[in-house]
Amino acid sequence: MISPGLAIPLALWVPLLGCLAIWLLDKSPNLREAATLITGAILFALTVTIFIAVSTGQRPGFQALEVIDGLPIAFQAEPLGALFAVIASGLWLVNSVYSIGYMRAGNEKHQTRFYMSFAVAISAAIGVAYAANLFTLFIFYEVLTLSTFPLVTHKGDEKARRGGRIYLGVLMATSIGLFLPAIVWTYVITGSTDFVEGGLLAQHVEAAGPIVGILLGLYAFGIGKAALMPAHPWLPNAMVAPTPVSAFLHAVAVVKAGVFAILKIVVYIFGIDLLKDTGASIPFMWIAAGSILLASAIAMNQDNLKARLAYSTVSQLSYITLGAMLATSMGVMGGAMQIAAHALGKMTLFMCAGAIYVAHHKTLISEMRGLGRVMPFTFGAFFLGAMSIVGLPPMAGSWPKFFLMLGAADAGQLAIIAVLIVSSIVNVVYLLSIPVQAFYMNPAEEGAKPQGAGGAFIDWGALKEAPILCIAPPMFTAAGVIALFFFIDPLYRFLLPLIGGG
Amino acid sequence: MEHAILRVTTKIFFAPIILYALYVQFHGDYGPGGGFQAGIIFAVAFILHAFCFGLEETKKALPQRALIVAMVVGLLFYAGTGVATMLLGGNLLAYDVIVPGSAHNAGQHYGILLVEWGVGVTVASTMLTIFYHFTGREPDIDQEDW
Amino acid sequence: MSDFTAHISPIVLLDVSLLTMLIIVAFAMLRSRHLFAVVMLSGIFSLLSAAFFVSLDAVDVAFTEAAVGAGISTVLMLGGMLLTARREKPAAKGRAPVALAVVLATGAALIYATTDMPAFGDPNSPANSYVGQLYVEKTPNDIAVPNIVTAVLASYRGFDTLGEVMVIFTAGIAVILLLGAGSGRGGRKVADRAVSGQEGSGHDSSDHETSDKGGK
Amino acid sequence: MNLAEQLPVLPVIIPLVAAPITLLLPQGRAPHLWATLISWLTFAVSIALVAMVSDAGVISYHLGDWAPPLGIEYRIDMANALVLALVSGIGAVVFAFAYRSVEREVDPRQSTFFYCAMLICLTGLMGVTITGDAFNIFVFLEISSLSTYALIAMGAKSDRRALTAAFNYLVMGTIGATFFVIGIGLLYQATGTLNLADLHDRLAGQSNRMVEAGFAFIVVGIGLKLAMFPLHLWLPNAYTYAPSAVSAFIAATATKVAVYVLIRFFYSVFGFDFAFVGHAFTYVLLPLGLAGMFIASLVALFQDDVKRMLAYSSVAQIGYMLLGLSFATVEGLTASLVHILNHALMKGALFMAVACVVFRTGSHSIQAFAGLAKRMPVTTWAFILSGLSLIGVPLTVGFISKWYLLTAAFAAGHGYAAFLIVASSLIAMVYIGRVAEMMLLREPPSEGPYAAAKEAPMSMLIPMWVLVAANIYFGVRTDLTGDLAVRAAEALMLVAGGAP
Repeated sequence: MISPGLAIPLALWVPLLGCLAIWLLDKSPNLREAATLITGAILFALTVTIFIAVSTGQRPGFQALEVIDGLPIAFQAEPLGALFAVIASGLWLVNSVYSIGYMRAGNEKHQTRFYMSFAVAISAAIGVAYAANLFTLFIFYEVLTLSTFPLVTHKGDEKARRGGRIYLGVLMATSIGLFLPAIVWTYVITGSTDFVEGGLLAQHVEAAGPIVGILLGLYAFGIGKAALMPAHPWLPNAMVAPTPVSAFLHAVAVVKAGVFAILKIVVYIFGIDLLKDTGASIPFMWIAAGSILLASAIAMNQDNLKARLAYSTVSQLSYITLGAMLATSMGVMGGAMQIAAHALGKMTLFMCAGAIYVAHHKTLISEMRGLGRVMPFTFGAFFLGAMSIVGLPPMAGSWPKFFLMLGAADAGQLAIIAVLIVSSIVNVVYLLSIPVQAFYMNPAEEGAKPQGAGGAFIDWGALKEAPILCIAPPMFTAAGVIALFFFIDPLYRFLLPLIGGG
Repeated sequence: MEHAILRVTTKIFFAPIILYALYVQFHGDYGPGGGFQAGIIFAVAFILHAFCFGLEETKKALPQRALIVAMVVGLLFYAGTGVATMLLGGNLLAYDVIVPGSAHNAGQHYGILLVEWGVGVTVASTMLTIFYHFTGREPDIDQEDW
Repeated sequence: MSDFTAHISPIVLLDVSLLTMLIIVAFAMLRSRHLFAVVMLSGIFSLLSAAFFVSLDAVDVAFTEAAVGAGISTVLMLGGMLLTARREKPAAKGRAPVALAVVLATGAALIYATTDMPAFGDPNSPANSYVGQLYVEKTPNDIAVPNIVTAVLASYRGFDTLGEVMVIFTAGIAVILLLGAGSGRGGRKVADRAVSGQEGSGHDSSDHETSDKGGK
Repeated sequence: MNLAEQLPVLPVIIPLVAAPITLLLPQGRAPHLWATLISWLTFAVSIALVAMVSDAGVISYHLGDWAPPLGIEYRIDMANALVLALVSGIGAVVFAFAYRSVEREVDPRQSTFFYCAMLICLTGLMGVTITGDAFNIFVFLEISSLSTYALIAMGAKSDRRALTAAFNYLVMGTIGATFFVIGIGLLYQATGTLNLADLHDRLAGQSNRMVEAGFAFIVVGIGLKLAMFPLHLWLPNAYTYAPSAVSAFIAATATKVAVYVLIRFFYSVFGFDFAFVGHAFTYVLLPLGLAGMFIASLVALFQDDVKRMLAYSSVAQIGYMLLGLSFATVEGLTASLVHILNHALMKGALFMAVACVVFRTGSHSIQAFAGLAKRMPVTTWAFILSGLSLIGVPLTVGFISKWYLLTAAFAAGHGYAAFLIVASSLIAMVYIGRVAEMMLLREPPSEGPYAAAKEAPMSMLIPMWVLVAANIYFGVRTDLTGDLAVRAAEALMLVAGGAP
C-alpha cells in the first residue's frame, strides 16, 4: 500500500500522466479509452487510500514550493477534502464509462481533446480537495475553470462560443474580481492563508467587526462555482456542453469544488464560532435561502431537461452554502453530506438526460411523455435520483435535509426550516413529475398507446434504450444513492472532526 | 564658366577653412573650441564645395561609404581610448594611466587629444552624411555595389 | 562670504537689447509661413543667442552655437526645406487652446522658479561655489590645461561627451535609415510632400539636440 | 585589466563599442549574429553584476577615476541591477528572435544600420539605468530615444503611418527630454551638483521654488517618456507601426526604464522629506495610475488591431506600476519593481507572438488571428499563456505582480484600489479573451491573404518560448525576482526616509 503522504502528489500527477497517455494514443480510440479508465481506477484507489488514512486520524500532506514568503503551494488531506476527492475520483471513473458510451454513440468530434481536458480537470479538482491553504485552492480553482472551458465549448458553434464566454466570464470575473482580493485581504490581516482548525481569522482579534461580513461576502460571491445567486448564470449556460460534461463537471467536480471551498473557508478560515459570535453570516444565510427558492421557481418553468436540472443544481448548491452560513455544527455537517448526496443524485439525473438524448434525441421535457415505457431503466434510475434530490427516504438526499433542519433549529432560524420544506415540495413538482409523466402519460404526438395500468404498462418487446454504457452508470449511481442512505453513520463519524468532534 | 567668382572664392577659402578646423580642433585645450566645433567647420568646407561644384563632385572627393567608416572610426577612437585605459589598468576614460607617473599630466593631455580627435571625426563625417542624404537623394545602390 | 548683489553695468543694456531681439525674431518665426524666411530667421536667432552667450562669458557655448546653430543647422534646414514645400500649410485649428495652456503653464513654472534663483554671477550660489569651484581649483593640478571647459568636457565628464558623440552618431544612422538606400524612398524624388515634411522637421529637432550637447 | 573591478561599466561599454562596429560588417547574416552575440554578452555581464551587487551591496564605479561629484559615477544597487538584467535579457531574447522578422519587414540594404540602431538603443537604455548622474541619464536617454525614433520609422516599409507615429513620438519625446533637462538645470542651480546621491544630500532641508519647479519638470518629462496617462498619446501608434521586433523590444524595455528613472528621482533624489513628493503621490500618481489602468484598458477593448490593443494594455500596465510606487510603502515599491520585470516578460512574449503572426500573415489585425490554433499552434499557445500572465492567472508572473500590488493596496489602506486593480485585470481578460477565442474557436480562412499561414520558423519560436517559459518560471519561483525586489525596495525606502 502506498503511504498516504505519497498518495497526494501521485493523485495530482496521475491524471496528468493519463492526459499525456491519452494524447499519445490519439490514433487508437480503444487504447485511449483504456488509458482513461486505468487512470481513473488508479486515482480512485489513491483517494481511497487517503480517505482511509484520514479516517484513522492522520492528516497527510506535503509542501510543493513556496512562491512568496508565507505563500506556499501546499497540500493536506482533512475529512472534507478527502471526502470530496473520493467522490470526485469515484464518479469520474463512472462518468468515463458513460462518456465512452455517449461520445461514441453521438460520433462526437475531438474526442481526444475531450478526454484530455477531463483528465486535467480532475487533477485540478483533486488539487482543490487537498489544498492546505487558500492560495493553493485558488490556483487549482482557476485551473479547473480554464481546463473545463474546452469542454463547455466542445461543439464549437456560435451557441457554444456564447455559452463558453459567459461560463468563463462569470467564473473568472468573480474569482479574480472578488475571491482573489478576499484572499489577499486575509493574507494582509493574518500573514498567511493556511486552513487552520478553529479558523484562521478567529485567531486575529483585529479581524472582528464589519470586515468579517465584507470578507465573507467576497468569498461567498467570489467563489462563483458555488453558483450562489446572482453569480449563477454560468451554470445554465454551461449546459451547451455534451452531457457527460454536465453530468460530471456541473453536478460534481466544478460546482462541488465551489461549495466545498465555501464550506472549507467557513470552517477553517473564519471558524464557525467567529461567524456565530459576529452574526456576519446571517445575511448570506438569507441570500442562500432566497437562492434556493428562486432557482427552484425558475427550474419549474424550464422545459429543457438539462436547463431544469441546471437550475435545480443552483438551488441544491445553495443548501450547502446555507449549511455553512448557519454557522452551526449541524449545519456544516448537513452541507458536507449534501456534497456527497447531491453529487450522486444529480449525476444520475444528468446521465439519464444524456441517455435519453442518445437514444431519442429529445431534450424537451414535454416531448418525453410516455417515453418511460420504452426506456424503463433510464427513467427508473431517474426516479431514484429525483427522490434523493427531493429528500425522501430511503435515499441519501434525506440526510442532509435532516441535518440542515437540525442546524437551523440550533441557530434558532425556524424560518429556514420552512424554506427547506417549501423547497422540497417544489422539488417534488419539478423533478418527480418528469418520470411520472414519462411512465403515465401518452406521447404527445402519437397518442396511440392506451394508458393502462399493470401488465401491459411497459412494452418489453418495443424497448428502445440507450447503449449499455449509457445506462449502466446511472443505474449504478442510483444504487449508490440508496446505499449511502444506510451507510450515513460511518460518514457522519468520518466528518465529525470537521465540527470539532470525533 | 558659370559663377566663376564663387568657384574661385571657394577654391581659395577651402584650404583655410580646413586649416581653421584643425586649429580649432587642436587648440581646444587653450581656447574656445574642440572637436564639436572643429568637426562642424570641417564639414562646412565640404558643404561649401558641394554648393559650388555640385554634390556629385564632392562625393567623388569624399564618398558616402568613406564617411560611414569615418563615423565609426571617430566614435571608436573615443570609446577605444576608454577601453584602452581599462586595458591599461585604470577605469574607463582614466587618462592618467596612458602615461603613468607623469608629473605634467601628460596622460590627461594625450587622452583629451585622442578623444577630441574622435569627436571631430565623428561630427564632421556625421554632418556630411546628413547633408548628403538631405541634399541628394542618393540613387538606389544595388546589392552588389556594397 | 559676503552677500552678493549684481550691479548695473553697461553690459546689462546689451543683454536686454539682445534678449529683446531674440523675442522679436522668435515671434517673427512664429508668424511667418514662408519657410525660407523661417530658416533664415532661425539662423539669425542662433547668431543672436551666440552673441548673448558671449556676453554671459560662455565663449565655448557661443562658439558652438555659432557653428552648429547658425551654421550647419541652417544649411541642413534648407536641405530639409527643399524636400518639402516653400510655404507652411495653414495650421489646423482646434487643438490650439490645449497647446496654449501647456505653453502658458510651462512658462509660469519657469517664471515661478526664477523668483528663487540666485543672482547672475553670484559667487556664493550653489552652482558656482560647489562643484564649479572645485573644477576651477583642481584643473591646474589634475589636468593642467588652460581651458577648464575642455577639462570638464573631455576628462571630468568625458563619459557624457562620449554619450554625446554617440547621439550625433545615432542622428547620422537615423538619417541613413530614413533617407538612405532601401528606405523605400531613396533615389526617387517622390512628391509625397506631407511625409517628407515631417521627416525634414524631424531631423531639425535632432540637430537641435546635437547643438544642445555641443553647447554644454 | 581587473575584470571584477571593471565589471560595472561593461554592460554599457560592450554594446557601445559594438554598435559602430556593426556598420563595418558585410551585409547579410553578420550584423544580426554580431548584435545577438553582443546582447548575450551584455546579458551575461549584467547577471554577473546582479550577483556582485547581491553579495557586495551598492557598487560605485568612478568613470575616468574622478571621484563624484567631480566626475560621473556609476552607482549600482539592487534596483537598477535588476532593471539592467531585465533590459539586457529582453535584448538577448529579442535580438535572437529578430532575424527572420526583420528580414521580412526591413529592406536588406538597411539591416546593417537597423541592427546598429538596435544596439545603440540597448546602449542607451543600459546607460540610463546604470548611472548615478543626472545629466548622464539625460544623455543616454537621448541615445535610446533617438535610435527608437528611427527604428519605429522603419515600419514605413509595411505601413507608411509608421512615419507619422515616429514623428509624433519624436515631438513628444523631445518635449519630455527638454523638460527633464530643464528640471536637472534647476536642481543644479539649487545644489551645484549632478550626482544623484549628492543631490539627495544637498537637497535635504532645501525648500525653494527652484526645487519645486525642478521636481515638476522632471516628473512631467519622465512622465512623457514612460507614457504616463494622459501623456501616453504617442505610444499606441509607435508600438503599432514599428517593425514587430522593435515593438517587442521597446514595449518590454523603454517604458520600464523610464519608470525606473521616476522611482530613482522620487525615492533616491527627493525622498519623503519634501511635502510635494507626498502630494505628487496622492494627487497625481495615484489618480493618474488608476485612471490609466481603466481608461486605457477600456480603449484596448475596442481595438481591432492586436498590436494597438497590446499598446493600450501597456499604458494600463504602466498605471499599475505608478500605483504601486505611489503607495510609498516597501510593499508598494516592491510591487512596482516586480511589475516592471514581469510586465516586460509578458509584453515581450505577447509582442513576439504577434510578430510571428505578422511574419506569416503580414497583418496584425485581429482578423488575421482567426483559427490560428490550427495553423500556428505553437505561436497560439505562446500568445495564450502570456495573455494569461497579463490577466494575472496564478502560476504566471502576472499573478505575482498582482499579488504584491493587492497586498500593498490593502496594507496601505487603499482597499478600494485593490478592487479597481482586479476590475482592470478583468478588462484585460476580455480583450485577451477576444483574441484567444479568435484563435481557438474560429475556423481558419480557406482563402484570402491569411489562408496560407503556417507555423513560424524555429528561429522565432525558440526565443519566444524562452520568454514564455520565463513567464511561468518566475511565476512559481520568486526568489530571483520578488526577493531581490523586496531588498531593492527596502534600500530605496531607507534612502527616501520613509517611515514604514
